[in-house]
Amino acid sequence: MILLLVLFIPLAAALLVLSFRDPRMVAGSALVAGALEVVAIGIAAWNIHLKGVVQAGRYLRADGLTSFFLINLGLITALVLIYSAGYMRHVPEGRFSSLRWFYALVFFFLFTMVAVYLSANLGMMWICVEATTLASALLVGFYNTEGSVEAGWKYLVVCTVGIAFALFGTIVFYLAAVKGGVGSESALDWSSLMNAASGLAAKHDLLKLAFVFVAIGYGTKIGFVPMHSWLPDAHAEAPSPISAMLSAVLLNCALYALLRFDAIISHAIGGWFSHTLLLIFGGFSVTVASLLMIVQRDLKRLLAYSSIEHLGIVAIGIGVGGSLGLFGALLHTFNHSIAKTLLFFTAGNVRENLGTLRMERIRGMARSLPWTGGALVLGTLALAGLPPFGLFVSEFMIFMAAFSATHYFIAFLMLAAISVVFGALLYHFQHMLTGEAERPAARTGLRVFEFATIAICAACLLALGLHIPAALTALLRGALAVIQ
Amino acid sequence: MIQAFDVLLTVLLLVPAVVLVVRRWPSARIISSALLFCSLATGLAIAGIAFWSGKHVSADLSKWAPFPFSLSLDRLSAFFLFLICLIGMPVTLFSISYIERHYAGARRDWLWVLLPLFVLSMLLVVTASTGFAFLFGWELMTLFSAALIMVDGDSKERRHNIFIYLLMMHAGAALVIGAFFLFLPHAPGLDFAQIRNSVALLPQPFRTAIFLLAFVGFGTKAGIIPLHLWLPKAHPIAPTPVSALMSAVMLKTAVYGFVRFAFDFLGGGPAWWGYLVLIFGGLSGVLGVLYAIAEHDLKRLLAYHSAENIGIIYLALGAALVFVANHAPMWATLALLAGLLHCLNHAIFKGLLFLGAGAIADSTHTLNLEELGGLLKRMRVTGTAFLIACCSISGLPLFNGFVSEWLLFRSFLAASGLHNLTAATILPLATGVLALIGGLAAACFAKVYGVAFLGRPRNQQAENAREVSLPMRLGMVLLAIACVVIGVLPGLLLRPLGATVQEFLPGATLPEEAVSLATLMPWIALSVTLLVIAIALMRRVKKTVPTWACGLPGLNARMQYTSTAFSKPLRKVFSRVYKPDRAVEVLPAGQPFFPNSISYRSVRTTSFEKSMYRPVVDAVVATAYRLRRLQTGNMQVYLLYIFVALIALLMFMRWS
Amino acid sequence: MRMAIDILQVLLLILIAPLVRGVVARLKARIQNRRGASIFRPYSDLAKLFRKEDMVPSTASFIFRLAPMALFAVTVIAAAFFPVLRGSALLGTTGDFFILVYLFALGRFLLMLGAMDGGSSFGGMGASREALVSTLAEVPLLLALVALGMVSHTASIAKMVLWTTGQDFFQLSAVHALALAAMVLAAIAETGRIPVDNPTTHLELTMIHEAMILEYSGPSLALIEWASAVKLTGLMALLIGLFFPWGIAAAFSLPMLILALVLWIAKLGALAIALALVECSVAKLRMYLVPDFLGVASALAILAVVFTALMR
Amino acid sequence: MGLFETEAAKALASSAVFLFMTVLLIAAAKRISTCIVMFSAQSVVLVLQVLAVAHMRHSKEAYAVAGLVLIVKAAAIPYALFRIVDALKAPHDVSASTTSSQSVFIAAGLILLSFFAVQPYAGVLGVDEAMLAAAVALVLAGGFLMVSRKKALMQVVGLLVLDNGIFLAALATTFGMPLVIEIGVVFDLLMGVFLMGLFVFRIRDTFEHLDVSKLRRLRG
Repeated sequence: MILLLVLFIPLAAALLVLSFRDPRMVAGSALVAGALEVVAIGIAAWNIHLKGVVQAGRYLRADGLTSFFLINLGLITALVLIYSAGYMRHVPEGRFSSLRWFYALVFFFLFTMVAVYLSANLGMMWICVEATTLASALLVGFYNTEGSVEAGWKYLVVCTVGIAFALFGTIVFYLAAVKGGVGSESALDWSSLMNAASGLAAKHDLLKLAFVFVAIGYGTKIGFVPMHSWLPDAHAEAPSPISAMLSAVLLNCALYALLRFDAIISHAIGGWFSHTLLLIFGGFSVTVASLLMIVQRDLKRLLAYSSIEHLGIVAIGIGVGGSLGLFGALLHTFNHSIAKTLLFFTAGNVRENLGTLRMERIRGMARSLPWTGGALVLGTLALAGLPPFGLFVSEFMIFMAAFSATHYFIAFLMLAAISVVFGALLYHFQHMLTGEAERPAARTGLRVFEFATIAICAACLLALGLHIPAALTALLRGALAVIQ
Repeated sequence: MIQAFDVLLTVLLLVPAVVLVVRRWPSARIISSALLFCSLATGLAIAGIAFWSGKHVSADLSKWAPFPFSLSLDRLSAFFLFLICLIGMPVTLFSISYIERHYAGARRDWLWVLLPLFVLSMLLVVTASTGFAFLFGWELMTLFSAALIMVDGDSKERRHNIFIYLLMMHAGAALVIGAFFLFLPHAPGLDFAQIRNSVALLPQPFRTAIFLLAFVGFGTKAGIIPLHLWLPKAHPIAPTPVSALMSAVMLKTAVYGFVRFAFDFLGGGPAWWGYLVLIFGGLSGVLGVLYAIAEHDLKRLLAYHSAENIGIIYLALGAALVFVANHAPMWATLALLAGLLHCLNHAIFKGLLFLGAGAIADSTHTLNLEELGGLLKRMRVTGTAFLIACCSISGLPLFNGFVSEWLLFRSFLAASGLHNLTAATILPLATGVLALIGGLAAACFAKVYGVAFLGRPRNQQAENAREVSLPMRLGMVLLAIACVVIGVLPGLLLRPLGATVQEFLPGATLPEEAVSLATLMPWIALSVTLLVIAIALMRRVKKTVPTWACGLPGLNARMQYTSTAFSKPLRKVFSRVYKPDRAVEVLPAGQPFFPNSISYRSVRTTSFEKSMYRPVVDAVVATAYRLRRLQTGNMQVYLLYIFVALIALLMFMRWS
Repeated sequence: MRMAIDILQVLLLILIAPLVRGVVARLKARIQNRRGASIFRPYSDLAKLFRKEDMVPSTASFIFRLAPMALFAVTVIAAAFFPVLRGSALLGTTGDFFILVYLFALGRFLLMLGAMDGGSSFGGMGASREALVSTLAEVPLLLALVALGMVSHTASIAKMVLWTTGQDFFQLSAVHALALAAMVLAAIAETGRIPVDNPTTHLELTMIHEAMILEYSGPSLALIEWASAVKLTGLMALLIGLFFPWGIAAAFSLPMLILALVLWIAKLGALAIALALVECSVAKLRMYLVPDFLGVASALAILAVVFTALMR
Repeated sequence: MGLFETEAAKALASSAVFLFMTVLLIAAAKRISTCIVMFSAQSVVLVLQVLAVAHMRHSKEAYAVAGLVLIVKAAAIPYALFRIVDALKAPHDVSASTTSSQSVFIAAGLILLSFFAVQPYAGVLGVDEAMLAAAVALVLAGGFLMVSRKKALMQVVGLLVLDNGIFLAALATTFGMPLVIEIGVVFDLLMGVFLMGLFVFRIRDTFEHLDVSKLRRLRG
């Protein structure tokens, strides 16, 4: 029941906001709906915590893993909605790009992502992941400028093609399951597959084939190199709150899908194959992204590449395996999503106050925009994986896992990449913060919405760096229990 | 005592809060500095007790942290904690008035916020007893020091220097992280105890890898040449108390880390480790002092001397490693004793020198030696303290620098007793290197003191220089006293230091020779003083006359020997090292007689930045640009990438 | 009683030092067919200077007057390291040659400062040249001593002397020859004699030590002169002790002590003659040839060390 | 198994040929409209195959799927595409980066390749090799179209062909996925085509051309 609520509140909200014309009504109703959704997610998570698994019909199921990702989603969405209330004031008036359409699409987007998390059926999950692309494509192209249209088009086509392979992979998977003696009705149902996993060992070549396609497919959406090409464009051209959503939730969403498959494969034929694949992708992503960060010129593109790098780290965390590795990986997704939200919001402020995101034209922010600049510094330090911020802890865990599992090459590659990333971030941000500002900022202060959201993010990062609350640990343990 | 320890930590955390909260009060900074001073005093007391009594203190904060996070004081940590607090207190005193006089508003507040945090981070590093705690403190130390540098101001050059500093520190930290984690496959966790217990299982390649990582990683922080690149860039641009802390204390945390790894964790290794450390120690010792001699900016000169002294310390550590490899723990003890003691000594006199530089800048607004002169008559206390520091860093007897260098000399000489021919040849020869370093250092500081404090003032500001305020003088005097006390009564430290070494080096014993100096030094000091006093009493009254100018009148300051001139002979002799690029410019050009102006310029062209670092950085950036071209912007190419990736994976699947 | 003898040794060194200078000067004069001054001339010079008043440049600080006193004091302490009559010295038994060398360094350092305190260009010039020479001279001196220390397995000067006494002259290894050569060269540089420096010149192009003390007059000058004389004699004593100690009083008895004294004075005289001969037959080196001169010394010293290690 | 079943099976096996033909024709085509027609023809063939399967296995779901595909892929989408082509009032050529003869050869090569690719599996899975090959061939051909045709609409067509391939793969190997999934997939496809159409218009409005290879503002 609660799951239905969680699932359909966004849909209802989408339709609701479409029915309004007055921007204040739109924003207000959006905030209310967001609040409701968060509450619903909270209740759902609590139920899951009590019951372990919550089922609704054949196609909706929520377990520990779901609740972890759901909470992440809820948190970020709430922040995004609050921020947007302040940020989305002057929007273009066009087909599908007006304020109400913005919120409507955001809620559709939210709906599809919730659906991904709740769908018990792998086929269903694929449909929802594809749907997320469709729902967000219009948001990417929201501003209708050359850049955004181009980015939206690329995003749409590249991801659809990539995801198509995931469908093929799912089919092969289904085939393997059917051949493996699972009833064709439940042959795509995740938990029954988990139970039958050990029986599928015989079909290992099919499973491998399936995983290759799935990895390519969902990997495209996660932004693994070399399928990442859509990601910088989309992140850079979307409105800042949407960039935050893309980077902080959408990637996790695809990652979630991949995790589900990885879990089954690992149970069926042992983790070696899938984890090696993840390590390969992770290694590529970390290396290429870190190097490309050096030569970026646009702030949001830089952040986009850093997302690629961090998802690569997560992939490595999953790849090296072990409960510590997985724990670290999940924690890292959480930390990363918060840090990225913070930074994309900050980027939003930068664009608003300086009218540009070209980094060579941003100077002297420390003086002209002290608060935004401060937020930028915090976010950068966090992204670079320095204490006392959360990402230091999760990276530390992943390193521990990697070394304990004697994956020395990948570990040292990661160390090197992290140093390069630090150099790149330091180089760009130092130049943006110091020096003489070209033009005076529109506003030096922060609006209450902006300040609130950014402050929350910063507080979370700091807190997570100093101490992992028991609740989060329990949540993560629950998630691990599901996939291990 | 444990409570005291917790109190210390909390107070240090408290100070910034106080500053931030009550910074509107006029008395806020007094309160915060007082708090800082008291907490440091507590730390000194705790460390002192733990160091002399050998009583271990530990505080487990794991319940607050995401990882096992505990601090503990064994004798080694206690020694370094003692060092931090010993330097920290005078520096705090100095800062009270220095910061007041030189900074205002937000900057001043920031300094008072960051200073305690910086101290706290260093304190974490030396007391940490888990890998996480250590690395936590290690990274914070870099961050806070960099922040403190940034507070001082902003310019293109400063930006560049800070960038290099942070980048190198981070790279070094990455190596240290690697060194820690390489223990993991064999150790259950990164608790120091666990590491120690697991080391027995560690295969040799791992030991070597860990050692090399630790050597380079900590070496970057310690600033051994050629990893010193950041040192002369970061130290001069920091606020003086901060440069004092960085050069005097922060570098030592790196030495601490290296000692922990090389001796406490790994328990020494093959002899070539020792020779490696020895070679790089000698290299940075000699090159450091040679570069220093060519410098005329006081702070940069001092920065190069940090590289030199770190070189001496690494000579000692290298010798110790060689001794351990040759199963001579007693002599290893002697060498380690020298190394550790030199850490403390260098901390004291280098801190004093930087504070002195601060005092000079405070009253003359310049650090360029060529513009100073005759300061001793105008700043007697500062001058005297600075003189003591100069004698100490030149390793002259009666001052602390000599004690550690003497110990090192003796351990080198002792190597002649080893059976291994290589060790018995190389270590005694190292005395030559150490002697050269000592001689050059003496020459350099004769130059510094002679040009800055003696003779005539070279410009108006030096002419009007006045003695600095009481707290600043107090800070310097405390350190000067420390120099003399250790120099005259080394016995105070030798035995507890011996015990310290025994704690982590199996079979270590303190050779009796080490103590002979302790018995002799007081007598020498006493008799020298008595003699000087006696002669002074016999002296006739003095008569003040103008300086002899070969009978001609009008001898002025421009006729004095400049710093450049003083160092010229040495620069000429060692021109191989400097590869100087000289240019003499005569104006008006063309006619050799009666020129209006003759300007002479000579710059050192050898630089590791050009020959070592540039190529690497360029290579990385070039790769980045090459990769950038793959992101063509053509979507069809992107699709192609996906198909290629798919096919590649399918092949991988087939053939795996 | 033994204490008394040790103190006597120190006094002997300090008091005889000016005489050695006088003797060398006289010998040089004779070799150059001059009559030369009385060998006791240095004493009267010192007396005269001590009676004069102390002229201090107006720019100078207290360093200017402190330096000579400290220099003299340090040199006197250093003199307590050299065994003369018997195989022990006041400080030379517990104290080792590292302390000795660095005591000299301390004195020199202070003198350099004193020189620069005058505020004239001569002082700086002298100090800078002195810095060069002394830096380069310290290395061979120390290495040579290290080599001997390695042979005799001790660092204490007195013990080294005793060890050598125990050896048969013809049994002494090549190490001693090499070390001797190195030490002689280094000692020449240390004491500022020809061919490194010329104590009698006042030509600014060539002078090193003299340039440093150009500002000094009266008692200060006297102290400096006396100190350098003591240093010269002390180093001679060191050479004697380390390389030709035979005859030094092994047991503690009056006749042996007297014999030792006589022999020592004879050896000292021999060294003085050798020094005079060298100074008359060699031309002073250009300053930038001094590094080569000392480079040779260092090479010899390094060889000495290596041989010692090899021949254990 | 009854008479009709065998007939159906034969039909199923032989029908692959028609698919290969459509592929080659699409490759050869110079005008977008031809490609669209070919695509709908292809979809019709798929429908027939589904019907055959449905007949063989007597499954109601399969009939439903057939109907769905017929409506959406064979009718709705081509119709929509035609509307777009007309509405765009842009030149109708596919503006290929390869000449049509080259394209045909490449397509043929891809078909051969797909035969080689499926050989090891066909036996194991006990499915008809030709059909599986056809599926893979469609996927590859779709990819080929998307990479080699510069017109935005051709990207859509390529995607559709690729999707047909995947659909066929499902059909060939597992006689179709559960109905719900098929519905969802087809719905996604419909939405996707709709959005792409939307973007095609936006591209036309913002860039005054439809050449995706010229959309290169965002790079690096």
